[in-house]
Amino acid sequence: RHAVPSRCPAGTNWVETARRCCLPCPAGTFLSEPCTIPESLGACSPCPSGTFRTQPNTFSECGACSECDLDASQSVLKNCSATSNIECGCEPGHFRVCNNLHSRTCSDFSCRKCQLCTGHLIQRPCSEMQDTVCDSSCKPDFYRDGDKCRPCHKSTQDICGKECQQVCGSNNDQG
Amino acid sequence: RHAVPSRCPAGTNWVETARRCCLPCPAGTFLSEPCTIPESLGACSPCPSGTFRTQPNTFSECGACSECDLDASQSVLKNCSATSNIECGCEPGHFRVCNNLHSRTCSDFSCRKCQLCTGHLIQRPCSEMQDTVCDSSCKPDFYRDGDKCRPCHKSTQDICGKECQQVCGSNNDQG
Amino acid sequence: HLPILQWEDKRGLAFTKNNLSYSSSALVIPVSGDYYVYAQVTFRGPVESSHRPSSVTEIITKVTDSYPEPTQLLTGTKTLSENGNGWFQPIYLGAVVSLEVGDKLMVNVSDIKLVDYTKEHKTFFGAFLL
Amino acid sequence: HLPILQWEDKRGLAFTKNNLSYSSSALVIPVSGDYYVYAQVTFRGPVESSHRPSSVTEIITKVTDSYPEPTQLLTGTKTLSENGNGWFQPIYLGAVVSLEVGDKLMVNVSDIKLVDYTKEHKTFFGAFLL
Amino acid sequence: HLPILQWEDKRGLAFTKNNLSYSSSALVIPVSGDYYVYAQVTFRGPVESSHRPSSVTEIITKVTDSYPEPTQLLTGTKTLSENGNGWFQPIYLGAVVSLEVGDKLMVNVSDIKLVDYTKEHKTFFGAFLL
Repeated sequence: RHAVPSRCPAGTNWVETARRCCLPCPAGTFLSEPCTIPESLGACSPCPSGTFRTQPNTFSECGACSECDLDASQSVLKNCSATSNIECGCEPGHFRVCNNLHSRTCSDFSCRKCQLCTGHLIQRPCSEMQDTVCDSSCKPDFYRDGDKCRPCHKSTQDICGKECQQVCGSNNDQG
Repeated sequence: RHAVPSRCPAGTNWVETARRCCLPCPAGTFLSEPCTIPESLGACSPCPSGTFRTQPNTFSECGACSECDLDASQSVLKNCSATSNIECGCEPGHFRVCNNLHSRTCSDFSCRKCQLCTGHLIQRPCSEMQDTVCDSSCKPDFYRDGDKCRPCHKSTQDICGKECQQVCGSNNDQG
Repeated sequence: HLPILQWEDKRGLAFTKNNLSYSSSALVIPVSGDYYVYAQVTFRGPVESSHRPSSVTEIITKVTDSYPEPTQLLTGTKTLSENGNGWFQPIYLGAVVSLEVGDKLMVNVSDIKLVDYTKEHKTFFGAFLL
Repeated sequence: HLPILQWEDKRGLAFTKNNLSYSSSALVIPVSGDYYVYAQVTFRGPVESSHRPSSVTEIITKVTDSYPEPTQLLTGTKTLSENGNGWFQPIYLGAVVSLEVGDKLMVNVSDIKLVDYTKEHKTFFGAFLL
Repeated sequence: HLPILQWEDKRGLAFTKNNLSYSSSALVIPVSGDYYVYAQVTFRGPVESSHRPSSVTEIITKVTDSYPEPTQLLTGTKTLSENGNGWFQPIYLGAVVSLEVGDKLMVNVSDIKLVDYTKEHKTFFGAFLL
């Protein structure tokens, strides 16, 4: 409790403008008119569109909804409602890079393109919270060339080294 | 026009300090004394040195002249006058790099050294707004060495490869 | 001229009072006097932008009905050195300026596409009479 | 929620007056009204830190006894492009906000270990009634 | 000590009033009280500078006739990560400080050659009594 002893019995809040304790308005609304009799309910009005209140309150206005950063590959997961702020995620093919590593929720993030495992097997597909994990081994009909996987059909006789022979060898005979 | 209906007939401006409409002072001056009779001319004083006004006005002072960034290779194209701000350009051998790609005028810029086409022919000389464009081919008495052009006189027998021979061959005989 | 930002003036933390009003992207000065004017713009680079801007600029400008040219009051301009993918950073400006009744204050930016408009506590603009 | 900074409120340049008081990391608002609230945090990177933070964030938050969730009033957040060893930089925030008696103002940061608390003129926090 | 900036106090947007006066690079405090003091310096790197500064610093200092040493009131200091040719960036500082009549306020910078003095809306300095 704050050093100054609270002036209101439990379940009511001090409303400075009316200098009285009033019952809180339900979530999704705000106190448009303070209570006229102590510890009673004032006038509660619904949050105007574009604003919200998640909890019972005696505020004189609702909080402003955030917006999703559509220009930076974010998408709307859940629209703002009178009782909850907008929820943003990443567009398909993108994953979240959290800006604040220390906050438990990754609510402040940017969206980065998922890496493509061109030629590699996918160990774990891209998800909302994590980039694709590519397998080191190559997909069928792809042969290893350093850390890359190259398609067999593009390999010609002169550049088809040992690896390529092994993987694509049988295919070339048919060529 | 601003929503509040303007209090002044066309060609005159509202002067708050005198709560009257006055005729504007000509460019290069400012309204040092508001008009005493409505819609008349007040006292107009010339802009003190280091200040300017490009348009007729009823301001109580003139705007401050900018300065050219002499430490960053800028030069004065046109000094500040009572009716126009200073104009800056780049010193010889430098060209403008615009800071705001979106504004039509390149008024906010820094000056960068023109590239030297050492050994190359110059396709287009450096100008106020553009860097030098070097030609890919080498100047006479210069031979190609990768993307560089090297002077013949510096080439000695052992390092004078095929290109060098072709271009400087005849010179070496005289050496 | 550089693009002008538009502002929310009623919902959430935004408010206007003492008849300092907001209309068509500008704060309109109701009373002549000295004001502390301030603005912060959070800029952020979209991840895949091939066109990498070399700098970002925020300017608080004053427009007077009786004068055809705007006056630049405060400017924050910064080169970008971020080479990675996503980048973001704020520019804050604030100072005392003498204003006349009817003057209009606006915020211009070098590139509107780089402005983070998603949260009211990241990008804001205001003034108060001393 | 992000860690909350603690402040010196008596020694050196620090002071509280007009019964704007400081208790348990928060400035406590004595009188309802519009306040200009400001804070600067100087962040700095320890030299050997293998774990290179990608960004730093400073948020001025409001907590009201009667409401369970804090309200983010002002946020300054910046990616770090410094690749060298030691780095340092300030983030300044300031704006006018409407506050009620009893409201508490606090400063949250992304990582307390990165805050330069060594000098009172580098990291500071305050508010005044208009 | 670090070099001290000089300021224009009459022309253009600059003004002094309520007998807050300017003399020999300092704002002179006419009346004891709490002031909001602020300054912004735009720093910029000349293009060919071989000597690349690793950081820039701006400090608002207080000098009192009766005390030999200046007091550092506000400091903004930042490492430079720009590797390209030209670079520029602003540092803004502002806070409430208690001042006595006769105190002098000045702005020191790490390197005067790096200060962009060309436009009054890029580099400025001021104070007002609360």
